[in-house]
Amino acid sequence: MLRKKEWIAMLLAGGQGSRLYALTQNLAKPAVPFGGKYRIIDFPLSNCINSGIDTVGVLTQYQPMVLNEYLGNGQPWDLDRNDGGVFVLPPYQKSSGSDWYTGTANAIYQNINFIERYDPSYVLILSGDHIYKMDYEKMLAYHKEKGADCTIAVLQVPLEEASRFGIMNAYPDGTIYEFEEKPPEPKSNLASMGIYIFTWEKMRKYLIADANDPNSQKDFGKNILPAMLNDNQKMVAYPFEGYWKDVGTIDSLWEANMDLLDPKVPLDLYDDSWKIYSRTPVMPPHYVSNEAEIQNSMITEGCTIDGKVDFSVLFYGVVVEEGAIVRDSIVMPGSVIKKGAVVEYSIIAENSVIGEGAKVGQRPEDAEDRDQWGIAVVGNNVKVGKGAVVPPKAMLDHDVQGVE
Amino acid sequence: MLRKKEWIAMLLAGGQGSRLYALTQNLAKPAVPFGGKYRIIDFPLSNCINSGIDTVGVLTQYQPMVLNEYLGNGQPWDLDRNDGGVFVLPPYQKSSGSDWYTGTANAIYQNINFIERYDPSYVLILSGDHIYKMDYEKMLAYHKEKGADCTIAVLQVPLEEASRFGIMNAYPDGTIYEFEEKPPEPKSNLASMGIYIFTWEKMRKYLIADANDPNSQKDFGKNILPAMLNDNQKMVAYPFEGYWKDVGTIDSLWEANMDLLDPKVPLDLYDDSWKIYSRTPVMPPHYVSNEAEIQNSMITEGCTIDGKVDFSVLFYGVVVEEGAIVRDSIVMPGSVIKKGAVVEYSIIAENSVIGEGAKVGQRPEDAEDRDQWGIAVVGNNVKVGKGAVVPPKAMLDHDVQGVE
Amino acid sequence: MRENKVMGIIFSDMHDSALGALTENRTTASVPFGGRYRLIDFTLSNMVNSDISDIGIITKSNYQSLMDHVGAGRPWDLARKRGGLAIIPPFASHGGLGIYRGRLEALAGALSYIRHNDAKYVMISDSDVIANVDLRDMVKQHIASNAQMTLLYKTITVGPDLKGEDLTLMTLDEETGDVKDIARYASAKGQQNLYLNVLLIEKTLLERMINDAMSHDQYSMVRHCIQPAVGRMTVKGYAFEGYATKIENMNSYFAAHMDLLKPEVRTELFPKDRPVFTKVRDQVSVRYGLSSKVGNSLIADGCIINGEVYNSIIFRGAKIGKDAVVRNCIIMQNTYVGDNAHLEYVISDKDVLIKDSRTLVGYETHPIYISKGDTI
Amino acid sequence: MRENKVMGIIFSDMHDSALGALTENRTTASVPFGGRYRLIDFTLSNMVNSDISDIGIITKSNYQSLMDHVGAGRPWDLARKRGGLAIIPPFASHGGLGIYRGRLEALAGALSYIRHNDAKYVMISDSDVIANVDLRDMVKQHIASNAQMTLLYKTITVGPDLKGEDLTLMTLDEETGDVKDIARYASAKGQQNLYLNVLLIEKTLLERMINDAMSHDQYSMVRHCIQPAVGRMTVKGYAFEGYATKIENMNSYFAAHMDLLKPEVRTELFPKDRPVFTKVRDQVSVRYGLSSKVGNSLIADGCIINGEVYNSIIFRGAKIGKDAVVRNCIIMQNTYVGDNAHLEYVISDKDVLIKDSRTLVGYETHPIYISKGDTI
Repeated sequence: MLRKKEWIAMLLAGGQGSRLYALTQNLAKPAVPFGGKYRIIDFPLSNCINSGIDTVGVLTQYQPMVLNEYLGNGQPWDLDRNDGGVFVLPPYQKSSGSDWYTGTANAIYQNINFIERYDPSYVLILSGDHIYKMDYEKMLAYHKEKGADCTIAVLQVPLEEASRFGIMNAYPDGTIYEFEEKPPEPKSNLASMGIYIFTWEKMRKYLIADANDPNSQKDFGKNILPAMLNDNQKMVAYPFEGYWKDVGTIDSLWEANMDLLDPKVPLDLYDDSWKIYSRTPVMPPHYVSNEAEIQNSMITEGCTIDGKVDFSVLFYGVVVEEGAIVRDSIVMPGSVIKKGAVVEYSIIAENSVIGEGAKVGQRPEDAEDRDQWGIAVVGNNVKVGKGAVVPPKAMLDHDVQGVE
Repeated sequence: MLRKKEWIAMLLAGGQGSRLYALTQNLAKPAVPFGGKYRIIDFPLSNCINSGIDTVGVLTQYQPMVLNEYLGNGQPWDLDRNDGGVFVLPPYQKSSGSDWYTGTANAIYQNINFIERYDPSYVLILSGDHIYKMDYEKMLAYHKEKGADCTIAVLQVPLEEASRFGIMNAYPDGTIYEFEEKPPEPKSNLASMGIYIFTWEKMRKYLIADANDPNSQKDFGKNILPAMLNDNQKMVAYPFEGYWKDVGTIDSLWEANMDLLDPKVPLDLYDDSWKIYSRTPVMPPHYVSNEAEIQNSMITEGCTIDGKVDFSVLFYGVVVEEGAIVRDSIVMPGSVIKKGAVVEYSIIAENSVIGEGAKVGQRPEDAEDRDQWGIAVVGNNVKVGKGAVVPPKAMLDHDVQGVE
Repeated sequence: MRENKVMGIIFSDMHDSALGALTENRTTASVPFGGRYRLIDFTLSNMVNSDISDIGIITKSNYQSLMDHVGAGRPWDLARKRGGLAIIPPFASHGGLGIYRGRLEALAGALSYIRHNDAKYVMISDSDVIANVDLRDMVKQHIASNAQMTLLYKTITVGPDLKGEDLTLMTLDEETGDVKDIARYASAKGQQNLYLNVLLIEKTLLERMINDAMSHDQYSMVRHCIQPAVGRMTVKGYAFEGYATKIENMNSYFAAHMDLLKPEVRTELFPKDRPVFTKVRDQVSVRYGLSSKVGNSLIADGCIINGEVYNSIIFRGAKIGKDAVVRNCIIMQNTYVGDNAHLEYVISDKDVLIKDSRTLVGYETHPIYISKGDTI
Repeated sequence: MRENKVMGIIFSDMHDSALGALTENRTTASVPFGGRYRLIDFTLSNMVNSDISDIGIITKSNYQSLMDHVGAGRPWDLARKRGGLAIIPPFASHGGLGIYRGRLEALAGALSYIRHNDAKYVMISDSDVIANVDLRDMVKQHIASNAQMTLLYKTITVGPDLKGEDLTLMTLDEETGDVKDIARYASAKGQQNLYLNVLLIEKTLLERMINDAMSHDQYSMVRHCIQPAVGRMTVKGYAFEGYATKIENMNSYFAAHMDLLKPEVRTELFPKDRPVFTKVRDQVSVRYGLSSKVGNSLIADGCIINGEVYNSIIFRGAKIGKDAVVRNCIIMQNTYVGDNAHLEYVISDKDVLIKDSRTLVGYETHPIYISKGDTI
């Protein structure tokens, strides 16, 4: 009954994201807030709808409820469709038994039925922890033009950093002849971005073969791609230019937010022709009092600013009281920085309270031991008491008593 | 941010429904088609929206995908809401580990977070395998009027059948003083319909206590309700009058469909003030040719009838070819009864094909051995070959070769 | 951002006067058809099934029933955050008189809607053609042939197919497919290329033409836009080969319904992969009583059939009483036909009540029309 | 089927003439307010937050901007399959002139919409009051007091609160709360009960009154419906104690914005459990540059602030250039204020361009208004 779709996207929302520990205690990594109004998943989802993809499966088994409620009917991303839309796909019991997802390839394999409902010619595989804007339609055109079985988006990285990535070695026409996972001596600087387009018929075959292979780790990068390359399937590298950042660690998440304050960074959120959509509660415009000072920062609806905000990103509904200082930091939705508190080089997660006169984080230049310095993180719903001190690099997931 | 809701509903969509075996091979029981245009779950869902409930959690771990896709954004039931709506809630991994649902109470327990988002005063517990129309709002008014902690909807059954049900023994004012599960000598004829309203605060307490009890089976009927009764919580029986049918077996599913053809059965689907909503594909009106004969039957959009249909319910998109006979049967969406085939006392599931001249099922009066007689069932996507015979009481889940 | 994007414009009421009583309280677009549809469902579904998802419906008056029917566009998946369905009411941009003399003038009122869209092409259509057309093929031909306008037409034989009353016909260059002439003919004969009032045009060209027309007080699409372009621009025809019929008057309305009883017409109009969407009414399956007899008829959901029905189309929620006989009729929504009533060649509009034992017999060329809500 | 169900009717354009330039291309209902809202958002959200989910908006003309704003009603969760939001256009049921002399006459055009709803009560409201009212309390009082009509009012002191220009004021019986008199006064003084043009009435009674009015060529809600009922029926007042202000003219529009800068007003207007919903525009957070200075201002998302802003309300997507100074201003959506510009007491409508180094200085009682799209 359903019309055939040219392509659909499957988004690997991944597991707990343990490197973001305090931020992902109760939610999947793609639901982590980013950039004042967004959550990480808004970027691939908005890219999908802007690229003309109207069906997206989101694969997750870790705390899917927050994602489920965030995505809801898909309306904020215009993915509220009669035929298609956005679906959260957790593992389920079948009459033949039940399984948690055991790898990225296995997660797709377990949802072959979902994919086949739409009878797509191509399937786009995305992951849920990258910040970037990309027209996948151009990548699909490239895939078709090259007659590829699999197209992998690649980014040119500085050669000296290439050993941190999965590197694609390709002929000048784009055809890949070799992968190297974090090679000590990289032969090229084309790093995989974890974005693949597969011709579905081929992909289906390799997914089934992989599922039957007891030695496979059921992983795209480790199993599916090498198997295809081995079989001389046509695999090509699609060069991407522009801003792309993996936000899987505290440092990279902090950096990516700070990048928004840097006019030289090529991630334009103001471009009306490629909007990033999100679901946010409706709040009045933010209020800035006569006592406030704000410089080089982003401030969002529902905030009330009486203190000083400098080089920081404040999400919706944040309160900065009189005399408080927020500097080089990220304050996520609904958190309150009380009078006289100082927040520096920190990430304050949602609905937390930094008590009067408390100190969270520190500038690197003020740190006694630079090796022990790092971004301080205060988790969701955490209360830092009056006058308490949260040192740099802390990962706070519980309340801290005040100091009288 | 969310407004407090007076009440929400949690629908226990249950497991595989193994007694419906061939019909639930690939879908959860609540998704089984019923009455020409509906699926079983349409009844409790429509009751909810007609009773003013706008938030429904559907708890399932068996093949949730079909349910997920069927419910989609909830729009057909007007449950497409910014704040609330219908959610399929499968089990998930938490940072503290992961569990499949181990019982009805455990399923609710695992979703306490979901319920608390809406901060309800009352929670309505429903199950997904009953056909009935009921104004839950009246039951809630009764619950409030009686000052109850838990209200259980009860149906008067003939005393001789009462030993097949969970029986509530209550004082004349409705207060329950005793439960008996399938009592050999029932003291009353008030059978539990599996519909409960709990005052949430109380329910929450008992769910948590039950979760910590290693000897509990995590079941509402076996554990939560007895525990509350033991503690002298106020439990009342709410008497329901009207049509109510458990469709958990092949026979009862067949009967409930046949009931629609009986003008004396008080289940009025034509009542505009209490519509039953469903999601159906859009198809043209059904066509009846000059060769057709139809008597006392229900026929749905998209059907093409060239044969004889008698005392039967045909779902959308069914084809009955010339000379074919469908009698005392249920034919689910998209199935085809080929030329000269005879289908009697049968349930043909979705998208199956009954080949030319094949015979499925038999009238009881024609059966050689009446004890071996029963409704024949042909599962989803099954092909019965030309001239093949499917005997009564068969449960066919695979193709049958034709006979030349 | 989407390459070669096409937006749609639908005129909802270009033929109101021709349809007489059927459009007394509704636009052409919202005239009921085929048991459960409205005329506009075919045009809307064709566009949606052809990946056109930004669609403006131009209305003049009488559009409450149209708005009730299309709502926010949900059944066609046009309830979009960006784009989707838009009703362009008469007061939109010009004077406020709410009347226009022709399609080109009507488009002027939709100019700002058109201008704000990021489409490259505009598909402009009336809403009086019953056909299931894959417009993607027309778009493909338009692009491949570098046409500036492409006109949808069907080759018909005037006489049997259509009565030849005031048709817009096209002459085509057989080799190039270029349109050589297009004009209205009151009395054409033989094989002809009938313009189906569906035009594909580049958006910037359309905008220029609308502006030109406004400056020169011109209003007719065919006379002031297409005819002057023939010979000066690349104007191509796109031939539709499948079943198509125009609803021009009560007789063609009746005939189109009789066509629906042919299986080959239904196959062409309702293919599985290009469904005709319409508003959902959550009706129950049809209930046939013990004494029902039905032959060669289409019956929509929600009906209760206790009598006899032959060669007829019965719309949603109609009730046919015991021993009633309905033959060669179009019975619209919620019509109640009493016991023992006898109807032949009757078109009953919505909510009509035919009392027990009434007899109404028309003739094929003169079906009896009963107005909405009447009691006989 | 829902007991004591209330439906809503909102007049979108009762005050168009009073608002002058602000309503040149829009209805009162769609006048921008408070950085990201339109006037109707307050009335719509009050209804929705009070469990009123079937709402008809009555329009006359100029309603394209209103339709753009409310769309299918999604932001208010009114995009419902049953009920939800309905736009009732001028041509709906009567003659077709599309004009009405008063609220009662306008309701006549909505009569069939009202009649088809299964509500027991109708809440009828204008769209020119800025307030966050829990209307459930008003409904409760209405039912408990067995009133036939209940009128929402606020006790004000004419002079400081309002200028007393042509206000509808009520006299109440202090003991019973019955309305003893209601009338328009051009020059009232001191403490007065101001009718906020929100009326709750039983639906059957309203239908009867509309029919009566149509028969007698009556059109005014207050004069032909409420005044005759006073003394003859149970007409009660419901006192609203919180912040409420009527947008009567450009001065009260300006003053209402200045009120928003007071924290206690914002607390009353934007409580967390009764949010004011509005259309979502997916704007980015506000970007403050290195040289920005802001005091006592409200700034909506999507703005870029590089200059100085004091005592002002800046709507979505506005840009304030380097070294520009904006003081006591209302800067609407997408206004661009150039570098070094200097603005005081300016109301700039949408899409205005203030070039670099321009100076515009008005006075509190005479703010300078700049029309939509103008360049200075």
